[in-house]
Amino acid sequence: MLKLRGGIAAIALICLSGSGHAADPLAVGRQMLAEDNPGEMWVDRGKKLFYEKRGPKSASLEKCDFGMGPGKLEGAAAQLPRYFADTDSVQDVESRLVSCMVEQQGFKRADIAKTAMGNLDRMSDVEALVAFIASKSNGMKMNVPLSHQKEYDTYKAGEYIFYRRNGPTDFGCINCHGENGKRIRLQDLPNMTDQKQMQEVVSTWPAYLGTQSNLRTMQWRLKICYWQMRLPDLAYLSDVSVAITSYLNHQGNGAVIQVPGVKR
Amino acid sequence: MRIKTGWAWSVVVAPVLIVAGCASLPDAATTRQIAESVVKTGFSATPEHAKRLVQDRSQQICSTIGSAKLTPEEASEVVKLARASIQYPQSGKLAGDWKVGAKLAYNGSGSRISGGNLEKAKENGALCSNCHVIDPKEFNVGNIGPSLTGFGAQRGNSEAMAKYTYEKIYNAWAYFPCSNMPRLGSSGHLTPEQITHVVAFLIDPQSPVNKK
Amino acid sequence: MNLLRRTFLKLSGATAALAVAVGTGLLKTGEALAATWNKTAFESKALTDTLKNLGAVGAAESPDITITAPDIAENGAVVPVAVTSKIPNTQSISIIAEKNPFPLSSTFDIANGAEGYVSTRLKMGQTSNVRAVVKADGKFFYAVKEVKITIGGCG
Amino acid sequence: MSEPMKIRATLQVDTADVRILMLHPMETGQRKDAKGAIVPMHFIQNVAVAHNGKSVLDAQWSQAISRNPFLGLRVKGAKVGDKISVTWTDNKGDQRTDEVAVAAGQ
Repeated sequence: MLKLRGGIAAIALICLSGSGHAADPLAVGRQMLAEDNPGEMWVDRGKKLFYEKRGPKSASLEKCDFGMGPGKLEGAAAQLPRYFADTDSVQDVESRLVSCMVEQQGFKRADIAKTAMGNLDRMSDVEALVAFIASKSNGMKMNVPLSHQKEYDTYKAGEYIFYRRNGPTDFGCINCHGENGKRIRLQDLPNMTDQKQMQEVVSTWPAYLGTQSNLRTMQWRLKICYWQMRLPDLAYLSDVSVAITSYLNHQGNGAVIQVPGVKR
Repeated sequence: MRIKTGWAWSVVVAPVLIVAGCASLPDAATTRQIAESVVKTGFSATPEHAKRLVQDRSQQICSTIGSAKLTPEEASEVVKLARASIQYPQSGKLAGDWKVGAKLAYNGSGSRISGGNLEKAKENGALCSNCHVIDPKEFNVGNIGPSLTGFGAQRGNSEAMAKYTYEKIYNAWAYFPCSNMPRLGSSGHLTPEQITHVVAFLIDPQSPVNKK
Repeated sequence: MNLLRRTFLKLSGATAALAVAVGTGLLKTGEALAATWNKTAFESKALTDTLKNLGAVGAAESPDITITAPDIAENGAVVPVAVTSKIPNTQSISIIAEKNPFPLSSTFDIANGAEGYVSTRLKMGQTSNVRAVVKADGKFFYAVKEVKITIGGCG
Repeated sequence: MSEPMKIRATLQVDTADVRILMLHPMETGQRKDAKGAIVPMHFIQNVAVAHNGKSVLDAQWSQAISRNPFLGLRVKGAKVGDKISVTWTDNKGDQRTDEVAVAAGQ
């Protein structure tokens, strides 16, 4: 099983780089890294944290409803982001998790925001938890619903923002992610107007990033994209991030989830 | 036959209509309104930095969604705005020092915002190598834009070519409306003087860009 | 099959820690490998000194050593390198990133049925040869492979 | 306080393919933390692998091994259910041991 997964990841990575001539000399390394993914250690840690009584209310996350019912994690992430009546908002896996950490465990939202992205001095609990929760949809197909009006609105807002050009670089997401085989320096850029490549992206986040020596979620990915675009700091769990994630994940519906991914 | 078709339609369409009646994709104007308010509140920014999120007229025109194309009127408006934005260096000299330009071309930093603070850098880089192949021997280069190898060797280094190159870097949309290339001069990312150095780097016969 | 004799270096932090490992019974006395952290080799800065301190001066290039590593590594912080030695009685494999400030990254002592194969990941500051040095039957052999290191993102 | 290793050992014919992931900072002593202070060198110096209690591989590492290190090896003459135990020891004397049983391959 594990061996098979490595193989799939490696093939997918090669496909992702499309017609880029740089694919071949890089392929060996990508496959070697994909076969043994340190991100698995975040999944294990997230599992431990999920069932542990934590926070001021000393509660586990077993009552957290990710859309399939309290504590039901199997396949939940495959259907996120979606609308939740209790928060009257569309939430992705991470914003939903944080709602539960605040409501059920009593953590302070502002404190979570400060530590949600780990660094070389400190591992993040949130990143580990997201890795674990997302991994419970492994092997299942992405199936993000559009039924509530807010889901439609969020999805369309995400699409709009994907194409919205702004800031000193005049960039929107589309300018780096609109054509096949493109790179910034030697960083391959998936073409997110191509459904196959979009599926490859949405089914492999969260991912372990070698450059970060850390597991990262879409929150981090989008934040760094905006940083490179010379725009202000993307607010943690902001509606911008949920909207873009809604757009990407829904576009990627049908992709078989296999997380954590391994990326550069 | 007609009846049968009608019946089949009612079965297939009716549930869709019911759903659509409650919730549906918002139209373009509504989407725009929602998305713009999402953008406004989605970043934590000082008032000064928040200005970067506000689109100018050209950026608005260039944000076509999906496979939508620019109309000829839109394209010419973008070109017109771009042409009007171009300012030339006070010295009047459009080709500066290619060695300075070389450093700028490979410098991908400057002007980024992190934790509310503007990146500390002596000057902004010209960002060229992020997206363009420059020296064919250098492999750490992007390919979003076309290769610049031999740029001057192919085009010469006449005054007219210097002017074209300068304008192209200052505001690429004067020639290619809504292209991926940032309007490096118009946005203030590069100064006119910095651009003259990059021009020299691209067209000077001594520059590695034009050496075999 | 006990190929190597325990010879702990004095004054090494690793030595004390290793003694703990032995003490806890994980490495059973008499079965432990040499396991000496080769301070002088690890702290050598010039490749010639590294080789000298490994005792590998005059090693012969061998086609029986295969280095599996990417031609171009996407990220110098994580460069996967595997070394396979088909030389009979392979006792140890050392992996050297020639242009690193301290070229020796690792030495793997092998015994009791482990194959002449190890796989790990290195930090490499720049494009460089990766050299595998193999000790077999008391003799030294080597192979080299160049790995280019890339820069990604917007620098 | 260290996190468990992730060890996989699968049998292929008569050889166990052993893959070990460890969670460790592998600090080089060059990096500065958020406050600008140098983070002291902190790295795994030794990894000892045993097969049914017998040492099969002893790795000596420098700080140049990547953060969250990986070690792969192959052990001949292994059977399903055999014990593979791994102990790492770092330059501060911290240590961790984890063990798995060899599983059947596909």
